Amino acid sequence: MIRSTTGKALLSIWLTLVIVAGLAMPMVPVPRTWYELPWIPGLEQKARIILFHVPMAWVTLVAFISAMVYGIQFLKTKNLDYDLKSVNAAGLGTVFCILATVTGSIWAKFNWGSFWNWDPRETSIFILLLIYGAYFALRSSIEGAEKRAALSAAYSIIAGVTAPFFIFVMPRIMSGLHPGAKGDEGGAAPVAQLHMPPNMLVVFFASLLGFTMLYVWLFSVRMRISKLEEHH
Amino acid sequence: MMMRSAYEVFRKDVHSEFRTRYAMNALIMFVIVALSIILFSIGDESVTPGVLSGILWVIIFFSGMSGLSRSFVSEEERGTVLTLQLLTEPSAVYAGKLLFNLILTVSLNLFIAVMYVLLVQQFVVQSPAIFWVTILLGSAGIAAAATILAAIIAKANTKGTLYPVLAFPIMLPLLLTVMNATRLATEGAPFSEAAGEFQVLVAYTVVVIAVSVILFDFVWKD
Amino acid sequence: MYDFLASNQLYIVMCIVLINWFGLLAYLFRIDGRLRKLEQSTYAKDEKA
Amino acid sequence: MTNAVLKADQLSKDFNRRKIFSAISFDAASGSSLAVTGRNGSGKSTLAKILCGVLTPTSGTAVLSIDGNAISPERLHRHVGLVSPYVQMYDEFTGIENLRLAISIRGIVRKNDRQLRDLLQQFGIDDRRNDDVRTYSSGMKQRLKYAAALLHEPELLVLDEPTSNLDEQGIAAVRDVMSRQKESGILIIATNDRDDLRYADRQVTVEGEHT
Repeated sequence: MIRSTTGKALLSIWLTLVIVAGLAMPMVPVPRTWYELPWIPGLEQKARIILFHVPMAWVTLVAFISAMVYGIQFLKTKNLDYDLKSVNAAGLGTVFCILATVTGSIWAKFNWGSFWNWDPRETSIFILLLIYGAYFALRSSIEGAEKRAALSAAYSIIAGVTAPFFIFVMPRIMSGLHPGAKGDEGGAAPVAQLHMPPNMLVVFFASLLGFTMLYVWLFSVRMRISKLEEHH
Repeated sequence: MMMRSAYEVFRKDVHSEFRTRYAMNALIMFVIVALSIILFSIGDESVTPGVLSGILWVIIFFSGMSGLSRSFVSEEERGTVLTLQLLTEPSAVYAGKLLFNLILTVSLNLFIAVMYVLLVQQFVVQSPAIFWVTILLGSAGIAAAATILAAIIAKANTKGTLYPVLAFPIMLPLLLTVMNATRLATEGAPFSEAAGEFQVLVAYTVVVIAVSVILFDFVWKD
Repeated sequence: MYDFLASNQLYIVMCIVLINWFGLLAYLFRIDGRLRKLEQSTYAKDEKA
Repeated sequence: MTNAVLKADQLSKDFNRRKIFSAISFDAASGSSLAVTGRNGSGKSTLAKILCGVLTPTSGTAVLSIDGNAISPERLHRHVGLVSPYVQMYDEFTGIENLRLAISIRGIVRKNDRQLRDLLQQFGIDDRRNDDVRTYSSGMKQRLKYAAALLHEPELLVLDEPTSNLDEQGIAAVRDVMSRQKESGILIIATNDRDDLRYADRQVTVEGEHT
């Protein structure tokens, strides 16, 4: 679908609309029409960040999981094409992970006063960044495409099964700052728990979908380049 | 049959360790050096129990990182991987190496913990039960994660530096949990308060071992 | 700068959109570079043939 | 004598996306021997490892069956012996300790010290049995590898470069092993040595593909 020119054009328009809507929909104390967003004290205009920051984190996670799934498929089939998919997913995931980290820390600066607070979600994105870093460090130190593919797939699987433990571990260690975390009942919580007004929710999901499709597009471009490189 | 073979692999590693003392001597020196640096830097200053619990696990993590890859790396370096492959099935090798690392980690960490409690006077364990259970369960988790990562790292070129890099994100949930449990122990919390931590540690160890058993075949065989 | 952004918060949102945009642009440049290398080596091969 | 059959079907192996060899098929039964020949780097050693089940082929299968039952990959090590430059003994243990180790880890046959010493005697290294392997010469290590490979009287014996590093006396011992193995089981020799080739009934040539 994303391969056709129409699909790409549609995606471009879609994402443009998301950006325009996300920036331009006015915020008023009591929304009356479909295009007005509520003004949440304490968050104010910053509430819009969710429309552009969360999709980055989401795509990071999608890329991480698909890199792992491709890794599993490689181990099952020994087909190096899956390894190629796995690296490319991980490479793209790293880009989105960096974007999520940077955008998140800017929000943190203006909402909580410092760029980095070690709250649960900041910590998890940092760990994903570490995992991606370790994954590529491992790959660059193994000779032999087949061995490299098998070992990096194994590593991504181990990372994939241990990372969810943060969900249980984090809340015990620290009280979070992130919207929706404990100790943050008022303020931003309604937005983070997706208790958004319906029109904002539509833009939010449109943004998630748009950036996911953008990921799919970039992934296919990268795959085509890698395939060509392989023939040289 | 498999268990018997695994035990024999373990016994071979123990004998080999006693012959060569590759890991043991270096590890004990590492612990002593690390502890003295910390004692020097603490001096007369007062440090919170939370920080001291963290430091304890930093020593444990890095001492593990300097010794636990040995059992696989030495097979790879000496070229005895093929020999071992011809002698027994992968699961027996994994189980034997896991047992070896488990015993090495538990004894090393007990040593570190005892030294730490004795030497760092500000570190007062008020709930010994929580503390020692944490050390044991934490060691098991570290050994589980370290074993499969050692099998991976043994095939890579830059073994020494890469090992902690790979291990850190994998072990972080474990480390955060044990640090928290250790802090509870210094605060004198009742045993039941650390039950959640212990559940996480047991679950982590079980999950890592289960995944390792499945993955080991792919890692071990070329 | 900080005070300006703190009082005009819509600009923070714009900053974040721009960061995403520049990040993706940088990525585009990188894969473009890889593609260029490929093209060059392909044409070099064609000339030899 | 057990009735073992080794069947290799369309074996191929890639390394680093390059084919080492492809489409190798043959079969061999107990009481026969087969030589694998080919230039240096053509993949003889790789094929030897695949036949022993310590390396997985990229495609194709190699199955050893005994009395009609196919042996599963995780049990293959009980029926296979390999002597290869890539097999190493444990340096920090003595010759006889290495053999004891192999027996206890494999765990299918028991042998007392008398039997182990006989085996070492057969390869002329009994007098050095209590010395660490690290003090052995390369020829002695090669002899020890033979002793280790024959411990469990394997149905399939694969010899990769069988006479490398050996003196005349050693070669004679190896010839003896070869003649006995091709009577009792399957013998595979990966070599280009003309004298070794005389012990093989048939030949398979591995053609390394160069791209």
